[in-house]
Amino acid sequence: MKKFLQIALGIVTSVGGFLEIGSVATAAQAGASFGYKLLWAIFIGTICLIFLVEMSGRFSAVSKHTIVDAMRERFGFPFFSIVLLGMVLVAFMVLVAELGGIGLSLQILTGIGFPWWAIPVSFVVWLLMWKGTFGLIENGVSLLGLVTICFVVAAVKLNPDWHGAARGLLPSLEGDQKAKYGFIAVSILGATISPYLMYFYSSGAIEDEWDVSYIPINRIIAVFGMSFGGVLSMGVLVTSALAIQPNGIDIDKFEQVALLMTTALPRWGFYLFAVSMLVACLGAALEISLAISYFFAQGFGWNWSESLTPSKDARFCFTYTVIILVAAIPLLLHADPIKVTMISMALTAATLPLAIVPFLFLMNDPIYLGEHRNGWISNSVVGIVILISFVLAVISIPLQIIGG
Amino acid sequence: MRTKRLLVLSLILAAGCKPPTPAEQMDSVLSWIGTAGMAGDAWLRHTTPDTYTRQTFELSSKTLGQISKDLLESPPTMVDPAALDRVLSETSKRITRMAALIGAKNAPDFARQLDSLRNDQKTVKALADSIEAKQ
Amino acid sequence: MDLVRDVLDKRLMDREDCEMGRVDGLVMRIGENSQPRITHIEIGGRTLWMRLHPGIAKLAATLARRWGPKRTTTVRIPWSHVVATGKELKLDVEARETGAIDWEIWIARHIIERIPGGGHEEEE
Amino acid sequence: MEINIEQLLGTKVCDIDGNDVGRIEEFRVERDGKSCLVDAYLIGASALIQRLSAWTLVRPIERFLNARKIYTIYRVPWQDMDLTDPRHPRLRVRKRDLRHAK
Repeated sequence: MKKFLQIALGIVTSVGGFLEIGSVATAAQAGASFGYKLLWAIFIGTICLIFLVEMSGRFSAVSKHTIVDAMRERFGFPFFSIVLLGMVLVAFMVLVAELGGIGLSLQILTGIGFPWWAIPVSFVVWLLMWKGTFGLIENGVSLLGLVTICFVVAAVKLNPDWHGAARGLLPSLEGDQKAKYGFIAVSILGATISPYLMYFYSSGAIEDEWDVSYIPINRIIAVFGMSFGGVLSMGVLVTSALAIQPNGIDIDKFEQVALLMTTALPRWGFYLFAVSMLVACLGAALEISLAISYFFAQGFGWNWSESLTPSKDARFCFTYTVIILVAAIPLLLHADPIKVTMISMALTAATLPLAIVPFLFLMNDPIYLGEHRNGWISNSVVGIVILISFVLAVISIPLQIIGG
Repeated sequence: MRTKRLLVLSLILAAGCKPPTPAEQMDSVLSWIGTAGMAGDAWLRHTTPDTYTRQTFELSSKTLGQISKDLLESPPTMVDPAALDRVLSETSKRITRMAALIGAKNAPDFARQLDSLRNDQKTVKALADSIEAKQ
Repeated sequence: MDLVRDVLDKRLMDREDCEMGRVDGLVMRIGENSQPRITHIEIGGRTLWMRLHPGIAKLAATLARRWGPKRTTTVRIPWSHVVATGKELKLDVEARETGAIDWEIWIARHIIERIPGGGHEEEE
Repeated sequence: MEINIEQLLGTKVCDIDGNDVGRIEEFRVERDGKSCLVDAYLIGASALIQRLSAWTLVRPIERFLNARKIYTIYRVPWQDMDLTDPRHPRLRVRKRDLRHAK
């Protein structure tokens, strides 16, 4: 019974925490510009994520190390510092995008521009980190995040063409707008396969004191939680394909995405969208700030636990305090959160090898994992998807820059 | 040595940053007219708050104005620039007017303007198609 | 035992299982004809930055002179204090006395404690 | 003389005739009560693979390429290593007299 509850809670929090501004903006853009054609990007991204999340949980449960711990120990400080720099820069941009997402949700609700929200929003995120515990952040916010299920309801209510959608699950090439198609595909992959989720998940396994007996639970949570999450992203894409595309709208502002559910759910669609984004971005902002602090603390061997009083892990708390404070600055300067989102998602995809290749080494390490190390299926699935994302990113990001 | 190479690379990239083609600009114009149309529909069905709708209309008209200005600086040769200018400025003005009607909560007038906006949309679409066809 | 794989960069725990950083460096003493011996474990920024580039180490030292705890020497712990190796290195010392967590204490006292709700670093 | 081993890591080593041998990748130590004595230095690409504990990943690739010995690993006893200039370590023996480890 207790195990069943744990599994249920794990799945629910994974689903509630799945969507954030990156996955919503990229999926909405894909649907508006290319109909169902880019569903495959969400599909293979989610499969890769299932494997990665399962691995992160298994790694920490068996080795009692977080991924970052092991990365520093195995690859040494010089290599670690390169990964640290890359990951923290990208995660910081994502954090800016998430804070912006909260601000934009408040903007469409109240009419007050998002730059005005930058300081209050950062303060609330910081306060939740300062006062909250790991359980509050992991469970509380994710439970609220279940409101994002409305995207799937909206998609179903619009009576999608299931055959067309199924065809979208197979990768296809686009004739006209190759550069844009490739760029959105890369951004979707970057939004779906988020490395910060792995760091967060593996630190969570240590905070919750998992051991080898958690391997089956971890597997079930990863498979169901992440695939239901992927379905939410697909819901956004389908809704956008059915509601936004017929109007000829090419999404590049949040105001346009806000119309996503107004046709499917006339009465509540607009407000549900705003609240969903608010909660989803808040959850993601908390997770990313934590992931960045974990990265520093574990890499340098500081005390870390989200559940301690701040002065007991001073450097850990200092890190997220500074990061959240600095992340408010671009928003105060009117940086467009949707632009930041698209760039940071593409950069995430481009830097995936930096995060994932060392991780694959660790997952095959007999010293850390013994008999629980990866089999060839896990290695090849993750390896292939990362290779695809990287190649796509290297080709399409320069094309996008040249295209303006 | 390395900085020099970086400088050259960024220069190439900057030079490669070509401005959007007229066809692409027409697509953005259509996208923003579509946005106003969809937001208008939603407002008439009482599904979106006034402030948001008004701001979206203002944003649409502002963006439209910006794109038309860029577009008419080097007008596409395939269409009559005067006709293009006329329909674009008319649409932009209409959207501004609609934003004011939202403030006044004048739904009947707003509905009429929305119908005219749909007509503008068709005209622009036809112009966009002829630009794309001749490219 | 292999030094780089099994010791370098591992986590360090003190007598009371309090984190005191990582094995940032290891000092080896070589004599004319005697077998090389590992004498000390080094902890701290200086050793770390030196591993990246001496320039970064110099820059970090300049910055640290303006802010932070006043300490000019690298924290060194004699190898004889190592009690156990394995998942992490257990040391028979008191983290606070070695200077390994000077920065932790400095940030706690100068920044975190001054923010409401930060608590106090010294209370148990 | 004191040397930081993390600085020595990855340094190129020459043999007595000045031939390139490889880079220092690992230090094999013997723990004896309270002291820790360096027994041997491991040099070569295979030593790096061993340090990263990456044989489970590399072996299948090696088998696939059908090459048994593409990488080298030398085990140099401490007596044979001259570290008077830590930037340019030298062996006291010839490269061909070195023993392949494993």
